[in-house]
Amino acid sequence: MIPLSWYMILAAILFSIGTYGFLVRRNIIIMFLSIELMLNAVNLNLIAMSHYLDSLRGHTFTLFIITVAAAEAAIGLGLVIVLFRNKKTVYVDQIKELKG
Amino acid sequence: MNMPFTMPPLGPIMPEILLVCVGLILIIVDLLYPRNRELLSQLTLLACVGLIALLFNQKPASTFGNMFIVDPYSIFFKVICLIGLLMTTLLSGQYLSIEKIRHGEYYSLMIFSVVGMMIMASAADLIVIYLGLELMALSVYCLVGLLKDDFRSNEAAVKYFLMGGFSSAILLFGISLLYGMTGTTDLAGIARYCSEAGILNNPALLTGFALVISGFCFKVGAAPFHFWTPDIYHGAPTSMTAFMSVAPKAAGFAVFGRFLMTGFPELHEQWGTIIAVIALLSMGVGNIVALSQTNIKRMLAYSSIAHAGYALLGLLAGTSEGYSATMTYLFIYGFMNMGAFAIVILLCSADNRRESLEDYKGLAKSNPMAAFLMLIFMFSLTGIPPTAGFIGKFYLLKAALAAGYTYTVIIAVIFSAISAYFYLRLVRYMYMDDPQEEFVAQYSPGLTAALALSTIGVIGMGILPGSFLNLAARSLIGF
Amino acid sequence: MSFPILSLLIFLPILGGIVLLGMSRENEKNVKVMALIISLLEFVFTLPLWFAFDKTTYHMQFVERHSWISLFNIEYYLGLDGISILFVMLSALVTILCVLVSWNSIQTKVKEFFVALLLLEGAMIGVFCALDFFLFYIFWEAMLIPMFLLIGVWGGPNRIYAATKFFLFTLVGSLLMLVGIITLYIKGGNTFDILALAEQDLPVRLQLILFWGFFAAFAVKVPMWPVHTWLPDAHTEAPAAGSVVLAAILIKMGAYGFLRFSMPILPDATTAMMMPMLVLSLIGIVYGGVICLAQTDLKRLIAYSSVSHMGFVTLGIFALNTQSVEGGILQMINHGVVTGALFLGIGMVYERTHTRKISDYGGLATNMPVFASFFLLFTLASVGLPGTNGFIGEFLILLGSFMTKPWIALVASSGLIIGAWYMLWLYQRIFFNPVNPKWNRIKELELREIVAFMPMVILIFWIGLFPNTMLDFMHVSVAHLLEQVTGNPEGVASGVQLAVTNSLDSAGHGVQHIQQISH
Amino acid sequence: MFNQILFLYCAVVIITTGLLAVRFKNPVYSVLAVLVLFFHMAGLYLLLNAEFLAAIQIIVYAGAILVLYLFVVFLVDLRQELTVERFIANHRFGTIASIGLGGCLLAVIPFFKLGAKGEYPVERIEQLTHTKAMGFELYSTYLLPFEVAGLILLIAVIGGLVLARKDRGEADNSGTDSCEVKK
Amino acid sequence: MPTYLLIIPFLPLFSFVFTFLFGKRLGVQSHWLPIISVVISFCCAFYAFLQVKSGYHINQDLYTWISSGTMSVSVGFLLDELTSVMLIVVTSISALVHIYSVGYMKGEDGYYRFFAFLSLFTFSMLMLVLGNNFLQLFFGWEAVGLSSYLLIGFYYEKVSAADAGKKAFIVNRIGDFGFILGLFLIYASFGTLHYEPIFAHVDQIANQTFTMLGITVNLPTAIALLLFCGAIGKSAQLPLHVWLPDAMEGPTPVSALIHAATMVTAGVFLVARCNPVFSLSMTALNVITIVGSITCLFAATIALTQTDIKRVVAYSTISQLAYMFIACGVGAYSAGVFHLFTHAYFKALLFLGCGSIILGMHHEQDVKYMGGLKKYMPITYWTFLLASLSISGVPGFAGFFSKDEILAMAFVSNVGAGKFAWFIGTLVAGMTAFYSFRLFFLIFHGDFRGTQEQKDHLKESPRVVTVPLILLAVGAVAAGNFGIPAVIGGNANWGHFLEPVLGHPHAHPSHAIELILMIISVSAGAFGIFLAWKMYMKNPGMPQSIRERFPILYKLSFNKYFVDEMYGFSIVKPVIGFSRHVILKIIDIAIIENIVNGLPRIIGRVSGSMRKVQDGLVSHYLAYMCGGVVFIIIWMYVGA
Repeated sequence: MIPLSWYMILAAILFSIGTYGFLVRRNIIIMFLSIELMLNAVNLNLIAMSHYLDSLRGHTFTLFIITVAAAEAAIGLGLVIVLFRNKKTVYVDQIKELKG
Repeated sequence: MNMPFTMPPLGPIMPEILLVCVGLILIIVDLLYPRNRELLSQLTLLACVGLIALLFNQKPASTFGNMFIVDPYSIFFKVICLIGLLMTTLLSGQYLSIEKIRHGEYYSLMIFSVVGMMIMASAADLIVIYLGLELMALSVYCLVGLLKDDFRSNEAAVKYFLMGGFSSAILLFGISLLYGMTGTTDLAGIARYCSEAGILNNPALLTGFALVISGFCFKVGAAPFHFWTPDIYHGAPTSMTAFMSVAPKAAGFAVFGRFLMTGFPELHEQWGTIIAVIALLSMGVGNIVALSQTNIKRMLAYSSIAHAGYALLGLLAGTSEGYSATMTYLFIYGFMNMGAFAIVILLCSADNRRESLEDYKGLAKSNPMAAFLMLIFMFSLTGIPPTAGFIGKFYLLKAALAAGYTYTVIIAVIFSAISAYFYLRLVRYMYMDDPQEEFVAQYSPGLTAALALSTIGVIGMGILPGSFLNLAARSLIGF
Repeated sequence: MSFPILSLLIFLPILGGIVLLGMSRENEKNVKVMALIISLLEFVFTLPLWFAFDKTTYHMQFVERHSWISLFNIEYYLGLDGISILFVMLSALVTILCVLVSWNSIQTKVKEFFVALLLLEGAMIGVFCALDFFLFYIFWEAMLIPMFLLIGVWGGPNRIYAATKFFLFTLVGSLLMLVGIITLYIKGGNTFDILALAEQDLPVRLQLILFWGFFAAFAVKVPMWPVHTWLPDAHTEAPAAGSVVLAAILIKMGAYGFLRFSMPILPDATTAMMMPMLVLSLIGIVYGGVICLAQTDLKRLIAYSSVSHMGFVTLGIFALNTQSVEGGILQMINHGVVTGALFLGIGMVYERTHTRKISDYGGLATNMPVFASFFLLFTLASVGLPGTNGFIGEFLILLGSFMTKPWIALVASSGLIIGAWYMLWLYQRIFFNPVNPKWNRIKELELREIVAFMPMVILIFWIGLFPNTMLDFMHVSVAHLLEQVTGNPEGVASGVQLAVTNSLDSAGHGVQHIQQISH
Repeated sequence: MFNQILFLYCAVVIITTGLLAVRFKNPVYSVLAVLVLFFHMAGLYLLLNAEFLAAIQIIVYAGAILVLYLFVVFLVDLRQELTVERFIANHRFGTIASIGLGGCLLAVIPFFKLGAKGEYPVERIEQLTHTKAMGFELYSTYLLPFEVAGLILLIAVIGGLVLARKDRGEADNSGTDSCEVKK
Repeated sequence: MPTYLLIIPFLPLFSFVFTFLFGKRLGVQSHWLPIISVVISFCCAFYAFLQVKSGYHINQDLYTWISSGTMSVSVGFLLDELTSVMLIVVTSISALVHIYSVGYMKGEDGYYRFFAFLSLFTFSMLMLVLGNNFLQLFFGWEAVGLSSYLLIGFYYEKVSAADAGKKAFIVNRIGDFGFILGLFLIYASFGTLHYEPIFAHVDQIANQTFTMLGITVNLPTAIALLLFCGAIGKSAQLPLHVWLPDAMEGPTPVSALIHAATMVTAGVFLVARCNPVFSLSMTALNVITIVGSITCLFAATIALTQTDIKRVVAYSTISQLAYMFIACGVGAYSAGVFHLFTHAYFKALLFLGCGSIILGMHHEQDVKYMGGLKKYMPITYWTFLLASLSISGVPGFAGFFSKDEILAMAFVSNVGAGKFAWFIGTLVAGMTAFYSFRLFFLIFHGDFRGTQEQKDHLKESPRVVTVPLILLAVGAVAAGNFGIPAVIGGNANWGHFLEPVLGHPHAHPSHAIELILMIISVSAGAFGIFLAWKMYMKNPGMPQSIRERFPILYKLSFNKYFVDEMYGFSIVKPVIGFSRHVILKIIDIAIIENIVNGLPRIIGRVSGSMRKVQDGLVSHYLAYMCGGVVFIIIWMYVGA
């Protein structure tokens, strides 16, 4: 039997990796990808807990999260395309006109 | 194993369903009558008014296995959101034609985001909260990026999206921890389990809690999660800025409040202080940075951060009085902020957006009415009687003081005095400087109506707030 | 329910202002006449107060009481007693003068000016009538808006700085007071009714905290040293009418606030804080006076002199005995009349010369003898010459404070010397000395301006010679107030422990007999 | 024992690919690394008796979303991508913050206590099959979230359309009835 | 209240109001109403005097002026012996000065204003004298100060005149500072400010003490000295004498009326009126005597060298007032008042004589440019001579009787400083004679030293000027007849008349002593006159040589002991400098304003730097947010 904490440690690490990628990468698409990592970490957490809690709540929640992730991806990538069309860039440090 | 499918009662959720329908109808109408734009906004207005009437007649109830609760509290927030929608719709006509934005999706996206907010307001389960939040957020991302040829709009949308995604992830991780610790995502269930199992001081639970409130703080734009506010308010289409400063914020407070109130009432000691810190930080950042702004939208953005801080004063009190104070404040804030943005839009023309503070110089001479109304809104935002802003602030201060947060209140009050400086600066520009260009604003009927509504709201609630306050206070009965 | 006279007084100017707002911008004359009519009407409506007021009771009169915001137990609660009635009348009177003095001097945005003035009047009267702390606060703050505009829009070259400074100073103070008000509400039985609050027995610690909270607002308004620096700027930059209102009414509200709120509601704190307040007042008196000697700007000098004079007022109020408090209240009226008149005069002369530098003047008495005479009278009243109103107030204050603590009167009396010094020096530099040839063709006062001065002249002599007509209003109310604060209707026990008084039964109560002494 | 080894394998792969994904210079590699990660994630779901979700993970996540990413990555200029810096100029604070956050999240795990047990023990799920159990739950208890999720997808569709489409509306608006402003 | 009593002050008041408001239209006719009203006042005053003489006293309130709590003060009139004497002095001299002014002020700008202010002064002085309480006294006290201010500054376009008026007011205020504190102390002690109950119960405070700031003083002493402060200011005694010489900037009739005969004697009146209080305190009496003596000598030494004729007379006034204080100080109040009475006439005469000369000399006041006026201005000459004889204490003239009584009383009094005062007084008597005759000789004898043009225009003043001179000369000669001491055959009527108010002196000199003292003082006077004759008639070079022999003494005297400069240097300059450089520049601007403006500046700077945090880069925002999350988590840990 695998202890729950293993899953949680893995989730936490993955979440941090996602955060790290999110915070340091320039490329917006990779940042999106990092969000997916974070969401996956959450999913793992939820499913693992669900498993140990004898409940399906986490499972269903995961399903919804995946749905939302899909929707987010669609819209987010749409925004990136609009941005790219306008500015020919996908780098986060090149979109800093709004500041101060 | 056969599980009979039973349809839950749909009565309580009827307003949301109807609104979704309106949103869909709008898309169809837009498709069928691409030229008739008035129709879209009129339908939206009609829907708003109808739904507000409907909401007022709703009885407290719950459905979907207590995931969706209709109570005066949620109705109140829904009304705020719908009023926000109503006002934004009134504002939008003129703005959309100036900025050449397509109407069809605009209105329906706004409507869907309001559906998300209404779901948030009623949600009693973290899953529903999350989904409502995402429904709202995704619509708003699109709306912010609606000016596709405007790089600022793109930038704002992308930034908003990135930060929103991050905050959602944080929120979700928090939810997962709470779920794991309690075995449920139902707020009432969480509260029950926490006190039964005595895990209130468990660091893991607290971490989950901290992550969740971080997510909510992001939604309401409180420091240190406020960074999106200025940039997004600045870049977004002005009508959307107006909308965002009112409706999503109110919805954010709705879930924030419910989360604290229903989910963790017994943890008040811990979250009281942290929210006090967040509130003060928000007021500090908002008011102080607003001092050096030169763009009105950015200035109002920082002001909205500060106002989020004020509104948090009610939450930190943790009393039903505090919540009703926050609600009152948000309601009033909706009117005054909408009014201010209406003026911003009023001054906007195709060749010049007039978003710089300098553009307001001498407004009293060139457009006395606009200047006078802006004056009222600015004083209301400052919290000077007899405007409604004062009543709202008073209520918040009172609630926080009654809960014993004297020092927090004193600091808040000092920040409030600082805020007067930049609101006054606008008044100074308008009244005490000479105009730089001859410009006569055009009042479209929608904008006029929006201005009238917000002025009546600001003055009316400032002078005769009695029955309105009672309404807000009554919304908390049963909590 | 009798006729709601106080509501009428509050809302007549406000509605009048709204009516004015609707008037056509083109016809300025109509606007002015309308404003004058409204202000005159307002004054006429205050007259019944004078006659109908019952001087034998300290109870509030002309009371109107309606529930307003039931959630917080806030009421629309108005009423007057002997302390406030005179201020209501003074406000109405001063507004008329402000309209008159602004007749020609306001050139731009005329309509808006009078609207602001009338709104200000309504709020000022509201402040003096309110018996609900919340209502009071509403009026108190609402006043800021028109005043801010009056200074900022129609003021002098540095008006924006001055207006902002005024606004922020006052706002900081007021907000701290607001915290105090709410705390009081919470701890004092969930009511804003100040009469009920005065009945409460609050713990001393709380009283002290609240006292300083209220102090923040009231002291700024008075203004007491060291939070006075907004006043010179505001006065200097404000248009004539603005200065007049500021001097005559606005800064009285601080002292009124002490009387109406701090003292009856926080009696223990008041007695405990008596010495610090007296010392601050003394500093204000001397400091304000001495600094006047260094002023080169006409309005700034008068503004600093207000600091000094208001120091007398707060001194009187916090010396806490009958004479000093009555003197303090009377001195508020006096200062309103006199400094108001001085600012009126300065406004008139500024309209002609467009300079506020004292050294630009000289010898005006030659070409403007009438004006010089009026101004001399105001100067003398300001100096406190017996026979003018200024003397009565200062005398009572000093007498009262002498009874409380002799050395305080000793220090305060030095203010009389300094006052004479800077005022007469000022007068000399403006009206005496060789005629500055620049002003050879300066115009003498016109009838409108003389009319504007007349009420002030009448009041100066009236109060100076028959102060009892004013003091009679106060006796009972002040006695009640002192009883609330010190438990003794005559205030704190005399600091001068001399036991002669008891043996003099006939002492001085008007010797009404002719003595036939034969030797 | 087998499970544990499987878990450890998956965990190692997940962490490695995760790290690689955020470190790869070439976005295509990153996407591919994430693809591998998602597959192993699905493996973990299987370990946790969530077959349905494992399938979804592969179909939706790996199959749909990642492909979408790949498309977009290809849309933007790849050649330039390979020559520029991967990280933002000042990434130290980001690193510290993320490590801090990770540290916080890891630090609390020892305190973690499982909450109230639910009514779906593993046996019951196995008996029902995971898909069926999920189906029952989705259409009864989680009906509302389910509907809302549907709405979110609708938004995604509308939003994607609105954003991605070359705006015809602009031409429209600049046309005949552009001005609603009442003069 | 009898009507005549009301008429006495209020008719001049009416005349003031009317003349002030309508005088401009009346033009050169505006003197009629003031003159008529003051003459009527004089008649009423005389009637009042007769009434009092027949034993009729009045102490009646007109109305309650101020009442507050237990304090109540009325406006009311007290008519007794002292008042009636003062009424006579004030109204008679005022009437004469009014008439005189018609000639003197002819053709001046502000003619009507002058008369209006004279009337105002008369009213004020009468209110001062008539009041039955201290506050009304104070009212009159300040009101005369005001009139004095207005009249000194009559030529307001002259900086020196405007300065002098202001100086007079302010210096008086310094005295009033003590006065009003005295009033407070009286109220605190007696609970009233009315004379009658106070003087009736005055003995009750005899042994009480008063403590302020840790200093305990005998109560009567405190009251008396505080009141005396006021008297010092008003009567121009050391150290507050500086305003009176400057006050000579005013028109000469004003100097005669206000700064010689009436207003400046108010201080003496005050002390006399409050004699029951003063008599309770030996300390106070000693202080008064010493102040009087020093002032007496001080002013006389200055008068020796002045060349401005009005200034000589002014210093002589100070010196003579000091005599009156010496009298009061030694408890001989009636002698003081007697001297007040006689002095009023001869000093007014001197001043009006000066005025006549100035008129003749076309506003030349420096004695250096006069000389030999005798033949041009005979009436002025004779009246001036009479006045000089009177002030020099030549037997038979008014000044002789009053001054000698003072000296005698001082000699025998039980007040410690009495002998000292006598010595000084006698010395000064000689000096008085000297400077009076120095002036007299320089003006009227010798050769004319002015310009030819002045000489051509020299002529006697018109009748409207000379008639008052003659009338005053009668007074200057005969006023002494009311108080001829018993030793030379009189019956000391004066003292008896005033006894009900001023009481009886503690000690009476024996006739022998009185006679000896008289001889001493007369010979001092005679020596003074002789010296003046010797120096200025016989041997005109002598002053110069003396001057050269004692240059320091001369400089001290000529420059009035540099008191003005000293005050300027030690008080006025430092206060204004302190105000400008410390209070305004340092405290107000550098400290308070800097804090007030600095806070916003700091906030603005903070705002600017906080603004930089929002640098536009999302990754940074996210990092901050992440940091925020960590912060909240840690906060929650710590909280738990």
